[in-house]
Amino acid sequence: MEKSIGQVRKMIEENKKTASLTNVVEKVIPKTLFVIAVISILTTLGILVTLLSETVAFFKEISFIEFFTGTVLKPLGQNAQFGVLPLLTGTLISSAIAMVVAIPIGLMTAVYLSEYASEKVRKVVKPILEILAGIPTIVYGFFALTFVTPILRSLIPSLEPTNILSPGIVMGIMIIPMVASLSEDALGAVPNSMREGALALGATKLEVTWKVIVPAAISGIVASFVLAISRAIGETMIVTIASGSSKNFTFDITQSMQTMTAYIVEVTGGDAPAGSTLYYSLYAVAMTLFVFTLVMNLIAQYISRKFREEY
Amino acid sequence: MKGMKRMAVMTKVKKNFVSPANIGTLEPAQKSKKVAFQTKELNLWYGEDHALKNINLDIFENEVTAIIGPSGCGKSTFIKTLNRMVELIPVVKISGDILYREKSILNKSYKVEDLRTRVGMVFQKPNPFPKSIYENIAYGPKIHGIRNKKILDEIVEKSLRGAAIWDEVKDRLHENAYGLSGGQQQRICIARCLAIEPDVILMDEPTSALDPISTLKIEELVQELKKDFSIIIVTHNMQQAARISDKTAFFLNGEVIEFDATDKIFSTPSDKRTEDYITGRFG
Amino acid sequence: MKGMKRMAVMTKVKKNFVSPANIGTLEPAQKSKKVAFQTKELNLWYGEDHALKNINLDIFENEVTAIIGPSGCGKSTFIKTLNRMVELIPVVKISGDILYREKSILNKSYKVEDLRTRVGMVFQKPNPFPKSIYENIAYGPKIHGIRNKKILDEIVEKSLRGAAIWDEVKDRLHENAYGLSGGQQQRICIARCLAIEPDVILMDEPTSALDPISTLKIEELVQELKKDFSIIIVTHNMQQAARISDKTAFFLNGEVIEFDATDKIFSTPSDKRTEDYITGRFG
Amino acid sequence: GGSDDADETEGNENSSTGNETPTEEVADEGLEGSVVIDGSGTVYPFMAKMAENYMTNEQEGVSVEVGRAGTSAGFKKFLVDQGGTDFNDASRQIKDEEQATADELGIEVQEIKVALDGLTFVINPENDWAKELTKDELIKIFLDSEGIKNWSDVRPDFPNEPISKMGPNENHGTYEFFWEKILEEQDLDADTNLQQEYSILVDLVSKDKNAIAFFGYGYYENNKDKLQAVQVDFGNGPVEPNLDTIGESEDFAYSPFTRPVFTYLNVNMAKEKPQVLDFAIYAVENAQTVAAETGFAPLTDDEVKASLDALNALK
Amino acid sequence: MKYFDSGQIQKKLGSRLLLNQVAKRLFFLATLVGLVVLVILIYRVFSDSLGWIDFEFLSNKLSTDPQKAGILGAISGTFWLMVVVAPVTFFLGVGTAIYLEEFAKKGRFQSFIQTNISNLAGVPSIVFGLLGLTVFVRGLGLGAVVLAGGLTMALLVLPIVVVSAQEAIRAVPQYLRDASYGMGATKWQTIKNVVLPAAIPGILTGIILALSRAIGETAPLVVLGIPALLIPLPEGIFDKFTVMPLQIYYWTIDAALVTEYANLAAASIVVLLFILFLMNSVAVFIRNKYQKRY
Ligand SMILES: Nc1ncnc2c1ncn2[C@@H]1O[C@H](COP(=O)(O)OP(=O)(O)OP(=O)(O)O)[C@@H](O)[C@H]1O
Ligand SMILES: Nc1ncnc2c1ncn2[C@@H]1O[C@H](COP(=O)(O)OP(=O)(O)OP(=O)(O)O)[C@@H](O)[C@H]1O
Ligand SMILES: [Mg+2]
Ligand SMILES: [Mg+2]
Repeated sequence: MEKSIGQVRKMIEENKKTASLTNVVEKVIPKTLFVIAVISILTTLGILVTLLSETVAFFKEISFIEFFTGTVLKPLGQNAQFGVLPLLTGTLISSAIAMVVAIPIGLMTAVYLSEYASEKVRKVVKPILEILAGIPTIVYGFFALTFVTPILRSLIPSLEPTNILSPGIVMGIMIIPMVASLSEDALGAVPNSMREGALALGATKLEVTWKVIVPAAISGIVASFVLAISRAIGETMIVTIASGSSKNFTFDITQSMQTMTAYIVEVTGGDAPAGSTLYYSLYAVAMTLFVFTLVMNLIAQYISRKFREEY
Repeated sequence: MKGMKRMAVMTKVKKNFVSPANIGTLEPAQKSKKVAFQTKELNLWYGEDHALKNINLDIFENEVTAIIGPSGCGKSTFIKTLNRMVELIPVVKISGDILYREKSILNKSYKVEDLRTRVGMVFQKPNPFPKSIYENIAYGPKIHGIRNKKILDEIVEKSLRGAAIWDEVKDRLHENAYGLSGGQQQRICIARCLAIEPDVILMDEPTSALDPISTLKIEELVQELKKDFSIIIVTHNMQQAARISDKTAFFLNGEVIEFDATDKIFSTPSDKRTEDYITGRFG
Repeated sequence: MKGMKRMAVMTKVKKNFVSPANIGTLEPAQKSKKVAFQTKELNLWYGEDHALKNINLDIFENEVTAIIGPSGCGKSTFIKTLNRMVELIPVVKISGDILYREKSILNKSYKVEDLRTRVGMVFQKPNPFPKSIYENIAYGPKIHGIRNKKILDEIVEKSLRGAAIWDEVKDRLHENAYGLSGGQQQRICIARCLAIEPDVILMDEPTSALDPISTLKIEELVQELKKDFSIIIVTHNMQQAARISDKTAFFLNGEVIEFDATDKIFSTPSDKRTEDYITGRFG
Repeated sequence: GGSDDADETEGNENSSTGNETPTEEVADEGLEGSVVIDGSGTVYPFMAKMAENYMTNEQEGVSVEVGRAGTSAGFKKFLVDQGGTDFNDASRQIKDEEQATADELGIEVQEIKVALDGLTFVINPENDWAKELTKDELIKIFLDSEGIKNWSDVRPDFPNEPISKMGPNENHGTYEFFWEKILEEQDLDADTNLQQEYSILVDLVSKDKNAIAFFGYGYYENNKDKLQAVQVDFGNGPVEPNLDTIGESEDFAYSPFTRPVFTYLNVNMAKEKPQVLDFAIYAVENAQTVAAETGFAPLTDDEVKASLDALNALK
Repeated sequence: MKYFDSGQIQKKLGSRLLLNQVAKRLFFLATLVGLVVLVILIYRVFSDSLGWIDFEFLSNKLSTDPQKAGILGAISGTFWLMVVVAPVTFFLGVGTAIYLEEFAKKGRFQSFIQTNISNLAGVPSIVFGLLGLTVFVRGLGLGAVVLAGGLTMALLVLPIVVVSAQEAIRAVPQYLRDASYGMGATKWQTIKNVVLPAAIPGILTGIILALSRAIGETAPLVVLGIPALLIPLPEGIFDKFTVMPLQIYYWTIDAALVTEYANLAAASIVVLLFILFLMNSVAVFIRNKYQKRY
C-alpha cells in the first residue's frame, strides 16, 4: 500500500465535513419510522372510532338489552326490531360447523404431516395446502352454493337451498390449512426427546402422538383453534353467497341463517338511509363482530404466550 | 452355551487388537451369567457414513456394561440399535444381527414395541413428559393396558422408590415434572423406565447434563438397579465407568477396540489406543 | 510522554502478578513508538456480569499486539470496546476511560462512526456482505461519501492487493463474495477493512474458522500489514501469537495478568498462570 | 312504435357527427366525462344495458357507471350536499322525506319513469293446481292475519300440503311494493322465506313443488324453463303476466300488480354536465326497446314524449 | 412383585398396533380431504369455464351481454389496485418492521405495537371495508376510486407484510450488521445497505403473499360501493374501478337473470386463480432462489 496510504483517509475526512446530510437522515429516520409504526395503531383506533361513534348513536335508539337479547331481527318494514341474536346464532352456528370440520381434519392433517409423513410427502402436501389457503373466499362461496349445497340436498332432502350447513362446511375446509399449519408448528416445536422418551417405553406412534406430543403442544394447538374460530366468525363472502339472508333465530342447521358479516354486506349493499336506525345497526353489528374477533385473538395470544411449552 | 458365547466376543474385530485372551480374565461368577444381547457382525450406516463396523459383542444380564470412547465413535448409535431406536432415522441401514435372549430383534416379526418394553432407555438429557410426575410414571403401564388405579398407584410408588426419588417427590406427585431439578428429572426418567419392568436398561450418558451430586446419586442408583436389571451405560466420564461398571467396551471410529472386565480395561488395557484414551491422551 | 505511558501500563492490575519490571524488556526501538490506545481503569459489565476488570493497557502503533487467554476471559469484549462495538449490546455498562491517540473515545462527542473508520475490525467468522466482491470492498468508501467510479476502482484494487487476494479474484470482482473459500472470504474482509484506510485493525480470532493454509496466508498478511497499520489480534492459537505478534497480553477472567513483549511472554512469563496457560495446562 | 325508429336514427346522426366536430356549445356531440348512476337492483339490468348501449353506440367518450346499492341507499348517495350520483334508479317513487331532503339541499329532482314491471308469482313447473289464482287468494296466502299454512286452506280441492312462501327480502323495492301496495301494509306471514338473492329464489321454487314466490317479471322471464307463472284473475278471468299484459299492448290487463320503475335525475347535475342530460334523453328515447330486452314492459309513447319534453326543457 | 405379564402385553400389542395402523390411515385420509377438495374445486370451475376463456374474454371490456363480456376492466382494476397497495404496504409494512426490529426499545410500547399488529391481522376484512368507507371514501371524499380501495386493502394486508418483513430482518445475521458498523457505517446506512438488501427476498415474498390476499378479497370492496357496471378502464388511481372478485360476485348473484353469467363467473375464477398461482410461484421462486445466501 506504500505511500498511497492517507489518500482515501483524506477524502473521507473531507466528506465528513459535508456529511451533515447523513446526520440529518440519521436523526430523521427513526422518527419517520416511528410515525409509520404508529399507523398500525391509528388503524385500530380508526376502526374503533368509526364503529363506536355510530354504535353509540344506535344505542341511543335501541336499548342495549333489546339488542343483545332480542331474538327478532326485522330491520325493515313494519315495526322494525333489532335483536342481534339471530345474527349471533347464525355466526356461531356457522363457525361451529366450520370448526367441526376444520378441527379434526386440520389436527389430523397436522399430526400426519408432523408425525407420520416422510419428508417427501410433506414437501408435496404443504404447498398444496398453502394453495388451498390462498384461494379467494368468493371462490369458496361459489363452490358452496353450486357444488356442496346440491350434494348435501341430495343427502338431506329437507335442506333448504340456502342453509347454514353448506357454507359452514366449506368455511371449515377453507380453514383446514390454517389449523393444520399452525398446529403442525406447535407439534414440531415439541422436542424429539419427548418422542424418543415415549417410544423407548414401547409406545406405538399413535400412543406417542396422542398421549405425549399432542398434550405437550396443546396450547399451540388450542391457539390455532381459537384463531381459526376467529377467522370463521369474520368470514364474509362464503356465508353471504351460500347462506341466504333469512334472519331466522333458530338452531336448525338445515335452514338459512344470516351471519353478522353477511348482514353487513346486505345492509351496506342495500337500503340503508343514513341516520336511520338500520344504518346505525350496521355499525352496532360490526362492533359486536369486531369485539368478538378481538377477544378471540387476544385469547389465542394469551394461550400461546402463557402456556408456552416449558420443556 | 456360555462358553460359546464368550468365545464369540469380539472375534471379528481386528485380530491383532483384541484376542480371546482378553476375556480370560472374567471372574468365575460371571461365567454363569446369561447373555442378554449378542451382536453378530453388526454394521450400521447413516447413508454413506459407516457408523458401526463389525460389532461382535456379548452383553450379560445383571451386569453393568459401560461403553466408552471419544465423541462420534458410535456409542449412542450402538446402544440405540439395541432397542432399535436408530430406526427412527430414515437414512439408517443395518447389516448383521442382534440377538436378545437368543431371538433376533432385527427380524421384522420381532415387534419393536415389544422389544422396547423389555429394553428400557434413559437419555442424555432428562426428558420427562410435560405432565405430572405421576402421569410420567404411569404412562408406560397405561399404554400397555394397565388401567386399574390401585395397581397404577402401586407401580408409581414402586418405580419412584426404585429410582430413589420417592421421598423427594411423594408429596408432589401431581405437580409438573418440569418443576424438578435436572437430577431429579433424570431419576424420574429412570423411574418411568422402571415402571414397565424392563429386563435391560440402556443409558446414554445419563449424568452428563447433571451436577456432581445428582451424578453421584444416579451412580449409586445404577449400582442398586444392577441387582434386578441388566444395564448398558454410555459415558464420557472415565471415572464413572471405572466406578460403576462390571465390563467396559471401548469404541473407536465405529469399531470395538477392546471389551473386557472394567478392572482389566482400566488397569492393564491390551490395546495401546485404549490406554491412550483412558489416560486422556486423546478424545 | 512516552515514559509516562509506559508507566501506566498495568499499574492497576493486581500488583503481585504484574509489575512495571515486566515492561522493562521492551526493545529500544519500540520505545520511540507512539501509543495508539491507552485504557484507564477500564471496567465493563454485561448486566451483572463483570467481564472486564480494571484494564490498564497501552497499545502502540505499528505493532502487532496479540490478546490471548482462555475462552470467556474477555478477549473479544476487550477488543470490541476499542471500536465501541460492545455498545451494540444493550446491557453493557462501561467505566474508566479509553484514549485513542490521546482523545477519549468513550466521550459522547467522539462520534462512534468516526472512531470506527479509524479503527477497523475483522471478525472471527468471515462475514462478507452477500454482494459482489467489488461491492464488498467499495462499501466502506461509498458510505463515507466516495462516489467517483474511478477512485472506487482504484481503492478496490489497492485494498485487494493489500490483502493479498487481488490475483485470486481480479477476474471475478463482480461475483458474489460467498462463492469464495473461507480463507479468501476472510481476506476479502480484511481488504474491505483496508479500503477505508484505518489506523488500527482489530482482529478477533481471524483464522479460527480457517484451514491451516489459509491461516498461514493471513498470518503472512498480518506481518505485511504491520508496516502500515497497528494491529490488535485475538487468538486462541499460542503458536500464532508467538509467530506474528510483537506484544502479547494474557487475559484471565476479565483481568490482564500479563502484558509484555511476545518473546518474553513465551520464554519467561512472570506469572505462573501465564506459564500454565501457555504450556497448555488449562484453557 | 314509429317514434322509436325516429329516435334511433336521430341518435345515430348525433354520434356519427359527434366525433368530427367536438364543439362545446352543442351539448350532445363528442361528449366526455362520467355519468354516475346508482340505486335499485331491480332497475339495474335495464340501466346497465342502457349505459352499455350508450357507451358503445352513442358517446364513446362518456363513462357511465351503474351501481346497485338499492333504492334507498341509492337515494342516500344521490342526496348529498354537493351532489352525489347523477341518477338514482328506484323501484318505487321518491318518499316525502327524501324529497324534503332534496329541497333542503337545493337539489332539483326530475322523476323519469323508465319502464313497467309486473309483480309475478311463480310456482314449481310441476304444480298443476295453482296455475290460476285470484288476486284475493294470492293476497290471502301471504297475509299473516289469514293464517294460511296449507294449499288446501286456499281452496279445499288443493292438496293438503304446506305452502312454502318466498320472496325477496326487505332490501328490495319489490318487497316494499308488495307490502305497501298489495298487502296494504298489513303484516306478511312470518314464515315467508325472504331472500336477498333472486337466484336463490329461482332455485328454491324450481326444486319445491309446494313453493310460491313473488318477484319482478324479469327474473321469471329468464327462468321460464324452471318456473311457471301464476295467471292472476283480477275479476275478468285469468291474466298471464307477460310484457303485453303488463304493458300497453293488452291494455294493462295485469295492471293491479304492475308497478312503474323510475330513475331520478339530479337536475343541477344535468345543467352542469351536458353528458348527464344527454344520457337522460338517450335513456328515455331508448327506454321502450331496452325495457323489452331486460324483462320490463315498455312505457307508452305518451309517457316517453312527456318525459322527453320535460328533459328538453332543461337544455 | 411383577405387574406385567409378558403374554398379556403381547396380546394387547396386536390391537395397539392395529389401532396405530388405522390411525395412520385415518390421518392420511384427513390430509387427503384438503387435497381432494382442491382438485374438485379446480375441476368444477374449469369445467364451468370451458369454452368461455378465450382471447376475447380476456381483452373485452365488461358487457351485459355474456357473449361480449370480458374481464379486461376487472383485470386492469386489479392492476391499478396493486399499484396502490404494493408501494403503500411496502412503505408502511417494511417501515414498521424496521422500526420494531431495529429501533424500538424492547418494552411496553414495542409489545403494544406488536400485539396490535397481531390483532389487526385477525380483524375481519369486512370491518376494514367499513373503515375504508368511513375514512377514505367519505371522510377524505375520495369516492370509491382506486386510491380509496387501495388504501383500504393496504391496511388490511399490512400485518402480513409487517410480520414477514420482521422475520426477514430478524434472519439477517448480526455479523453482517457488525461488519457494517465496524466500517464506521451509521445505523441507517447499515440498515439501508446491508440489512434490507439481505432481507429483501423475504420481504418480497411477504409482499407477494399480501398482494395475493388483496387480489382475492371481496368483502371490503363490496362495502366501499364499487359500481356493478363499469365499462371504461381505469387509467389512474383517481378513477373508479372494479376487480375480479367483485365481478365474480356480481356474476354469481346475477346468474338468475342470465344463466351464462355463471360461466363467466367460473371463467373469471380460473383467471383469478391463474394469476394467484403465478404470484405464488414467483414468491416460491424468490424464496428458494435467495434463501440463505449468507
Ligand atoms: N442422525 C444421524 N444422521 C447421520 N449421521 C449420524 C447421525 N447420528 C450420528 N451420526 C454419525 O454417526 C457417528 C456416530 O455418532 P454417535 O452419535 O453414535 O457418536 P457417540 O459416540 O454417541 O458420540 P458422543 O459421545 O458425541 O455422543 C458420527 O460420525 C455421527 O456423525
Ligand atoms: N452479549 C453478551 N451478553 C452477556 N454476556 C456476554 C456477552 N458476550 C460475552 N459475554 C460474557 O462476557 C465474558 C467474556 O466474553 P468474551 O466473548 O469476551 O470472551 P472471549 O475471551 O472472547 O472468549 P472466546 O475465546 O470463547 O471467544 C463471558 O463470561 C461471556 O459469557
Ligand atoms: Mg452420544
Ligand atoms: Mg471471543
